[in-house]
Amino acid sequence: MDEIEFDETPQEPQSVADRLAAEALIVDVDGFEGPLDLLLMLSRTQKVDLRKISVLELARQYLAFVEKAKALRIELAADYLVMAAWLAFLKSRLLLPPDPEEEGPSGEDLAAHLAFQLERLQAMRTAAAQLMARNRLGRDVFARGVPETVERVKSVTYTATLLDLMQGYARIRTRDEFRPFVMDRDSVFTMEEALERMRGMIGFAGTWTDISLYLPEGWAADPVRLRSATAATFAASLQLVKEGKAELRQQGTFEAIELRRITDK
Amino acid sequence: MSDDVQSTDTEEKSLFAAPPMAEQERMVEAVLFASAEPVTVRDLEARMPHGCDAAEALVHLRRRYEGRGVQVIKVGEAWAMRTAADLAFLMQKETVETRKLSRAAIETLAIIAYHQPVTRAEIEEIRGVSVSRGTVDQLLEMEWIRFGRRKMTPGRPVTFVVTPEFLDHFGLESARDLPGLKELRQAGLLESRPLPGTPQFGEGEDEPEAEAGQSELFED
Amino acid sequence: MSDDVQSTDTEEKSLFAAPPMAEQERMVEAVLFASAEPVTVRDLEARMPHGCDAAEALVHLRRRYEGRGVQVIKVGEAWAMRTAADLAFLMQKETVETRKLSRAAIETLAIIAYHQPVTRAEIEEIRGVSVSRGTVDQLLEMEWIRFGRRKMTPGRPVTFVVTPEFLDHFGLESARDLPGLKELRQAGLLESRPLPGTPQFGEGEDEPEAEAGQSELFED
Repeated sequence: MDEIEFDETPQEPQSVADRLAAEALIVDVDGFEGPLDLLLMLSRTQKVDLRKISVLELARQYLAFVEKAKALRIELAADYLVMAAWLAFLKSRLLLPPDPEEEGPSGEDLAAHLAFQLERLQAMRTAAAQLMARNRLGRDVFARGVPETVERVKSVTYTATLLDLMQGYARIRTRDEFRPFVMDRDSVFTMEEALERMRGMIGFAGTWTDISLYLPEGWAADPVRLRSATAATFAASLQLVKEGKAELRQQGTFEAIELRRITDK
Repeated sequence: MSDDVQSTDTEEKSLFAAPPMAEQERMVEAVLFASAEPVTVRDLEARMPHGCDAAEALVHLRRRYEGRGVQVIKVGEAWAMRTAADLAFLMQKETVETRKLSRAAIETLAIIAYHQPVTRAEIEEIRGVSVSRGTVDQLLEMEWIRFGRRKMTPGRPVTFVVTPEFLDHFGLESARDLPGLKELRQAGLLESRPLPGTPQFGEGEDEPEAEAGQSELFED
Repeated sequence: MSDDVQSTDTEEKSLFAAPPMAEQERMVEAVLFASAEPVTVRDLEARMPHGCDAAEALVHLRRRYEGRGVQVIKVGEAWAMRTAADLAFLMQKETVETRKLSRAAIETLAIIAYHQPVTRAEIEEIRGVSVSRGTVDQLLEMEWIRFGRRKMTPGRPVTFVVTPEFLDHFGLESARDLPGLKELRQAGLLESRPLPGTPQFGEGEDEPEAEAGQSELFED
């Protein structure tokens, strides 16, 4: 890094302008985004290309800034002091002849890295400014004022095959053929029917009554119908007992089954 | 474009003279495009540099967009740009979903096909269950069935018949081409059922159960 | 327009053949015009009739709008219509007052754009200060940045990349078109250089990753 100057010149008292600038900086310390930002600002006072900056000079400026801040009893954030310590170290490295025994990077390497960091930060700032200066949507360039929304139309198509149709029909027709077995309901008295009938009648019978008296009228003539009606009435009686609406008793085997309503207390 | 023609010689005049018409047309185009609402000629001119003739620019612009996918139209006293009406279909994203017709619909359809013209009551009688309004509506909407003539029975109920679209979909020339019961049986479609006359124990109750099983066998 | 030429003889073919290019151009025009957001070629073709070549139609359309008040522009993988930038002065009415971004946010955005995919630690290293949560949140919320894939370094930190909305806002076809990108790259200012004497953890692993990241900017 031959750009780095090793001369000792600026040890002389600072010019008035320099001092004023330094004070302005210190007053403005809150305006900086950390030590790197401040260093970048200081480097501008060198008025040279960032690639030719004197890091040594920059280190001096920064350390002077920190001294000044201390003298003015301005609280500096910790990272400013860390940077100051690092720059003091860098300064000594740059000023002292390299120690062949010493490990680690040379002062020039460290200075070059700092210069790189500053240049990179400056480059990003320039890029950011260029970016923000572009023609921007909603400011310089405009999108359609009345965008039309794309309507989502979901249509469902139903389909069936001839086989579906034939199978469907076959299903129904086979059901038809079974009808004699399934649909012979004329002689069937269902439990629901019996229950309905008994619910209506039970209110009138307060005492023990043979359940055969609850059989529907006219069903006793046909033995098939009698059997169905009896079964249904018996099942309905059990249901009423289950519901707690009646009680059943049978005096002996093959005796009449009698039913009595339970009256609510 | 004509912009090139003007740019050189009107450069110095531009401070005082109105921009050339081609430029005015561009301006009107941009404003109409970006505007959320139709813009009046007066509004246009208020925005454009002094001395512009928005009305004339609009005439040019309107002509330029003739037959394009976008049109310059007049809305009341104002102007706007809109997509061409014939391209409205592009503003819809259509998703078509194909679903299998429900069993109720297939059965209803089959009954209509085999028994047409057939009334709703007759369909219900054959199916053994009532036919929901939705099922019939769906078939009507699909244009697979339509109303036939009324039956000359009390109440003069409407009948249903299948449509040419139905025949077309199922590749039939007429409803008479539908395979008969005999053919269905030969095709094995009726085979899995016990033959009539071999009563099974508890059959009455078992019926719906067996039915469900059967349909499962058939449906997939 | 050429519509007339085809209408007679292609009438019967039209069910199968794609519409003529002039018609396809109209369709693309209508769709892009109607949308405030960029539309991808894929989306265009999904909405156009089967067999259309939206990419070719776009070439024609873009040419047609050259020099007009409205432009056809490419944004990432998608296309949009936008008013010409030189007519911005007409648009004050349309300007939407956007939240002012802080300097930190602007710088962070630029760093993400130029260095993507980039981790928070890398942003902090470049800026020399920590990145506040609010800054990143704001950029995420504006949909200008999003999370990229994790870096293959210890801790597998998340990275940030810029979005198509970012490209759209700044009128960039791709991240490659960022101003001064080439120069910055040549000057080595987009490399991540560790401080000398501080061997970075997993540096060996970081190397190919850094390369992949960089190349990603140029790949698409």
